[in-house]
Amino acid sequence: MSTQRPTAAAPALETRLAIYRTMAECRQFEARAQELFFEGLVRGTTHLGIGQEAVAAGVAAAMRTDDYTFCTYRGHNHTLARGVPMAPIFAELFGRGTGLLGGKGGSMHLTSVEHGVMGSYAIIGAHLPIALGAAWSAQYRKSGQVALCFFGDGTTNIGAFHEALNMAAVWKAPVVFVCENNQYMEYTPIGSVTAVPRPAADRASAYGLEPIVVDGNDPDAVYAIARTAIDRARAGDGPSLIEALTYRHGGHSRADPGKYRPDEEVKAWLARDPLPMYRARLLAEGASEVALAAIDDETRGSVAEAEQEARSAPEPSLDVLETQVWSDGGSAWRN
Amino acid sequence: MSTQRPTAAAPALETRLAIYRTMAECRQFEARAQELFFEGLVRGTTHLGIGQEAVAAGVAAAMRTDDYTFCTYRGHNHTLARGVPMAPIFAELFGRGTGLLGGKGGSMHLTSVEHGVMGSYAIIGAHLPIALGAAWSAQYRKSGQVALCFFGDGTTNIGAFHEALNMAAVWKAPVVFVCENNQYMEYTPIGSVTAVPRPAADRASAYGLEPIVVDGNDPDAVYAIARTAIDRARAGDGPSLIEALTYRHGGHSRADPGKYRPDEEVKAWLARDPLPMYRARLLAEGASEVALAAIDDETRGSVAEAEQEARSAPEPSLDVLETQVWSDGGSAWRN
Amino acid sequence: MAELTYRAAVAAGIAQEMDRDPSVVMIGEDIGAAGGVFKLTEGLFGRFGPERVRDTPISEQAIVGAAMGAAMTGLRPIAELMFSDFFAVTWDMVANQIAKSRYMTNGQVSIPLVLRTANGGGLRFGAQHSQSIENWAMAIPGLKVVAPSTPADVMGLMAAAIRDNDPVIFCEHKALLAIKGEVPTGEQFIPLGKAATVRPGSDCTVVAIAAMVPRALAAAERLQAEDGINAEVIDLRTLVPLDAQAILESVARTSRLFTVEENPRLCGWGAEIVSLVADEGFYSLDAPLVRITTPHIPLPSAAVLEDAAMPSVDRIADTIRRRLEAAR
Amino acid sequence: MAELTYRAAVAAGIAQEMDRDPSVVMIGEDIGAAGGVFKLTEGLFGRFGPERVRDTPISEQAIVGAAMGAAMTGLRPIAELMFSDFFAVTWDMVANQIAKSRYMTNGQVSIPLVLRTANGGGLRFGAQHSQSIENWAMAIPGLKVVAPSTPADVMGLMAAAIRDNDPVIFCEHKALLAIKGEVPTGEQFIPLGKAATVRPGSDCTVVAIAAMVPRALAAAERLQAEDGINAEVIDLRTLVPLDAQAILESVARTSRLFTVEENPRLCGWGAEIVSLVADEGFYSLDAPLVRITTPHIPLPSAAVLEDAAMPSVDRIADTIRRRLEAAR
Ligand SMILES: Cc1ncc(C[n+]2csc(CCOP(=O)(O)OP(=O)(O)O)c2C)c(N)n1
Ligand SMILES: Cc1ncc(C[n+]2csc(CCOP(=O)(O)OP(=O)(O)O)c2C)c(N)n1
Ligand SMILES: [Mg+2]
Ligand SMILES: [Mg+2]
Repeated sequence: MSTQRPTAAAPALETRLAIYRTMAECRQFEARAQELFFEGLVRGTTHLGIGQEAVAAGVAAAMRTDDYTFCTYRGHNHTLARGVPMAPIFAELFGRGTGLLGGKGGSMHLTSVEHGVMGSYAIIGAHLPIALGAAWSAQYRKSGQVALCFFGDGTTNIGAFHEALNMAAVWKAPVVFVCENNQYMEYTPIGSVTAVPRPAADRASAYGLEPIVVDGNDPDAVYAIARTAIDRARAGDGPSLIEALTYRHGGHSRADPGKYRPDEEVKAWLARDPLPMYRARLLAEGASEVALAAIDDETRGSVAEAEQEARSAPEPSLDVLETQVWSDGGSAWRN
Repeated sequence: MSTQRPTAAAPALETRLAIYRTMAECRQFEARAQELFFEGLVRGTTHLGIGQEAVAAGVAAAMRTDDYTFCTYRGHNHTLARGVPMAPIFAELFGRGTGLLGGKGGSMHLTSVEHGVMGSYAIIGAHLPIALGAAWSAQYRKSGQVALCFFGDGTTNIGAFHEALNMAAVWKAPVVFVCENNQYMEYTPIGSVTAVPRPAADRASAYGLEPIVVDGNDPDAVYAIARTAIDRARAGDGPSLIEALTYRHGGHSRADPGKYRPDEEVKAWLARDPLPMYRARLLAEGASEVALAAIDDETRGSVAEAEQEARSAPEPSLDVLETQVWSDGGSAWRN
Repeated sequence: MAELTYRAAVAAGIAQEMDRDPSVVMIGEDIGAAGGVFKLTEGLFGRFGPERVRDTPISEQAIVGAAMGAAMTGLRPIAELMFSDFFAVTWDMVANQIAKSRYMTNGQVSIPLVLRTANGGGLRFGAQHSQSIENWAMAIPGLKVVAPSTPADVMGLMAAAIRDNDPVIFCEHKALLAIKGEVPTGEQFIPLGKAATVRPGSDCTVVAIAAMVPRALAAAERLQAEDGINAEVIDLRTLVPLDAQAILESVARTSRLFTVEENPRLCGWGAEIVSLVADEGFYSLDAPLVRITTPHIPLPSAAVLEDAAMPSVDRIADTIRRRLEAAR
Repeated sequence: MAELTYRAAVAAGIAQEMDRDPSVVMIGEDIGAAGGVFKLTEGLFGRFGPERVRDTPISEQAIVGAAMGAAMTGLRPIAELMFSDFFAVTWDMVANQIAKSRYMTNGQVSIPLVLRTANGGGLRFGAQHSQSIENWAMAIPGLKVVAPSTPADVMGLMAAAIRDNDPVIFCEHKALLAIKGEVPTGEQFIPLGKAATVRPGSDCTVVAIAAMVPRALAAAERLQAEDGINAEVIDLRTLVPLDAQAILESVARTSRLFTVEENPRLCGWGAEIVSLVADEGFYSLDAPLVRITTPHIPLPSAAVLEDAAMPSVDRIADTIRRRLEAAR
């Protein structure tokens, strides 16, 4: 893999432990969510990012608290990484009234404005222009905020990608586009539908940008690359396009077993599972087993607790059905 | 201008005279259309390609008679270049019943399927995927046809451009995309809204294609480049993206005087007017003044005759108003 | 007769036509070896090969645009839009190019294509994956619109849509994919533009399509059993062409009209039917014309909310009962 | 009082709000130094500068998407779609993202933006540059829809649209740009959702918007003069929110309803109005409800054809006369 090796030193141990905690939270939350989908408690659909946690965690650690996150239907990791509590996320997946979106949005639309999570978008490509718009707003308001926009490899072939990248570059908007190249658009290998080998990086020059490829299973590398791009954006030097190479361990969504993928490919990527890899590296580079085990245990506790809280939450009241279409809280379209 | 100098020898004199004739026809037809717009005879809108004739003429000369042309609202040149007679085009601009489209389409939608002109498209970007579809059809039918798709510099920033280029490259479709970079999207200089200096060529690598820039005011150069690209497409080697540098002498449309352009820029390009340049070159390289003057005169005659024919044509009958929505010739949506 | 699921009827209908006509080809996302995310094209890739069943990138404008270009030049493409909500991404191709090009060129161009799509709610997928977009298409001159409710109709109408020389939007309802129904043996073909009176009745006319048909039928049975109300239920099957005569003829007998729509309230296809009857059938009416619709809101994802939003058997029956009583 | 053109009222309305609130910004193609292709933003670039009046590439998805992102994060953007037909290119942003995000996030996100556009026919621009798309927007929950017919309404409703905390589709009618009208002095503001009864009458109610308002008025004058028919003409001004009471109240008096629509026939806003009245106003009706529309065809470009397609003063007057007679 010819990825950019971050030249910067590894982040401070504290940061790395925070990253590890985020990754553990993402992994455990999603593993449980999948079980609950098969139990029928999670309704509709879910798209898990198991295997891709290092991207969400590494980038989030490089963000300022008032920066914006725009992500996709595969957005549990990015939402959790910004500190959104688990219970309302579970509740949303269960379709409960205490859900993060009151049960109106579901798994694909997680949003927590108070945490800077400006939405999870479920129609491919749409959020790239929207993230650019938030960046434009920050630029106009001189707030110093940066918008982070996550999307998949398959998304690089849709028109909105092209329009957003060009306009962001022309406007020097403070937005960082992060392509999580997990090698597949749903069931189709990305290479079979894309004219270039690196769906994002090989397009960067079309927008006057540097090609950036990073090992998306290495959170330190992701952190370093993200830091550079975010600093650059905040300094007024315009957007970046990062391609992070990674892999989803499971299927695309719901009950998809992901059988369209060659066994050896899956095996090779599982051997590069970011969670144990990072844990081992941290141990080797000064973290204590006690500290890491504590994170693992605390996370297990939080996930279990959040699940219980969500399980015991009520169904949404039918009173909310017709609220929040308009800013007056209602949905009246006539007198 | 760092354009590709065609290595091939200049085309045969016969071909060059045909190209010159096409250019003369385009120029004279459009010059008259503009006058008639100001007289109020041409209704709605027109978008003239005066100054850009060498692209349409050079490419058309390199096409097989059963190849497809897809062009834009600025499509008079491309339509004429395929041999569509002038009278029905004038009649269409005048909104007459004998118009090429029976008065239903107008200047922006010139189409003559029998001449391979599969349409002029007026919403930016739409025809790139459509041309790709015709190429896919030719590929599937093994007909050996190639689709030629003309569009402007401004069109390179819309999503459909990106989608069409990628899919064409992946499918190795026999389509040649020709960007006529006339330096402006309507009233806005293309450089001010585009992240790269060459709006088409600098994007070619994003689709695994070679960057190709050609002097769009030199019909021989255009012919040579087009020939190579068309042969390549016909041979099954996939699409090309050609950027032809050129300039429209007048405004964007209708009565636009084009005042947003610096005087020296206009002057410099007028000095490179493809018509007199090519005429001079042909004279220098073996054509006779008599032959060229005959072309000029014959063209004047054809334009005048076509105008008269169109002028004396009747308004469309109201009987056609509700025909040709469906393939049964009618428009019934109910019983 | 064979029993088929609605899902299997989609692939069977396509296969019948691909067998018949080599100019029928398919493109879409994950439709090939994977058989589609809803398994609606399963088996077609194996049977007809990658040249006729082609996977695409996520490029809805290119998919639909390419289908148009191919249709203009001798093929009969079928393009799949994975969810009907994604029509919005390629609406220019559909509403401005495909629908208008024949007219704009005075008939020079024919565009025989089918845009198939998984339409409708009920699966808790939320507002961007649950819409019913038949009315979007119906509002655009130049598009035919099909929305079948049974496996037999899926097969027969699919054949008609593919053989039609005009563009057809073919809405396959997600919530019906698993239902089963009898399909006659042999070649299937049901002409576009013929409604089916799926329950004859005399007290009121109930017009529905797709997933609202079984609900309207269940409501009618309940009204018969509980209230002695004898409702006629018409499954339009296609919105364009519209079997206006079937509706007018029925209302002439029943004097009362209800439409049952899944789309949000405003400017739905029900408004078109009501308006038609309020003009041409006015003098046979003896009560208000009533549309039963989803409220004018995006569809929520939580089960209880989604169920409350869409017209349910309860709501259909209650509305009809209440409105007939009020009009007495 | 000052006399303004409809065209000048657009820029004046925007300028009033940009003066008032620095969070109001504009983006669009050629809107800056060039002042827009219809000269609708003339003077704004000079007055408010390139940071507040920004030219964009031809990237409607990015334009509208960026407006949404900015609206979610503290600005009040106004985005121009040069022709309303181009809404189709960015319909996902409008119908799926902008309209639904507030609801899907249970109110976390506010999207105070205005999408301005040159709408409607009559300029011989052909099928792809002449559409009236108010009904496209009306069909989508979460969008407000404004379609003014006078310079004063343009200014007042522009102010209301910009100050509104929800997304507003603001349709500026191409065929009205040159008309002149009195605009009161001082700050303009007309609340959304209030229809104007532009001609009181007692024999029938005629509902119109935008360019159909002057035609309906002219038809009403002719009917009065030639037939003694006293038609009431209502200019809805906004379709969402809809002043349903104004319509119902009028029909309660006149017992007869005509709608005059520029869009193609099926699923237009007129169908919504007719359906509303056919339900809630049924018992005050004594004649069929009649929609006067463009036929269900794309708009042709030739002058005689375009004029024949769109509802003309002649056709409006003739239809009303004929239908009132038939109902006698
Ligand atoms: C416009 C649009 N087309 C198709 C889909 C269906 N779809 C959902 S996810 C997906 C694959 C996306 O692939 P990628 O961008 O690589 O993201 P990943 O799922 O791998 O994270 C597709 C095709 C969609 N949501 N939106
Ligand atoms: C989707 C869309 N957006 C905007 C327009 C309006 N428009 C017509 S021509 C044009 C400029 C096109 O520039 P370019 O592609 O360079 O072609 P040129 O006119 O220079 O030939 C624009 C913006 C349109 N027709 N379609
Ligand atoms: Mg992927
Ligand atoms: Mg140009």
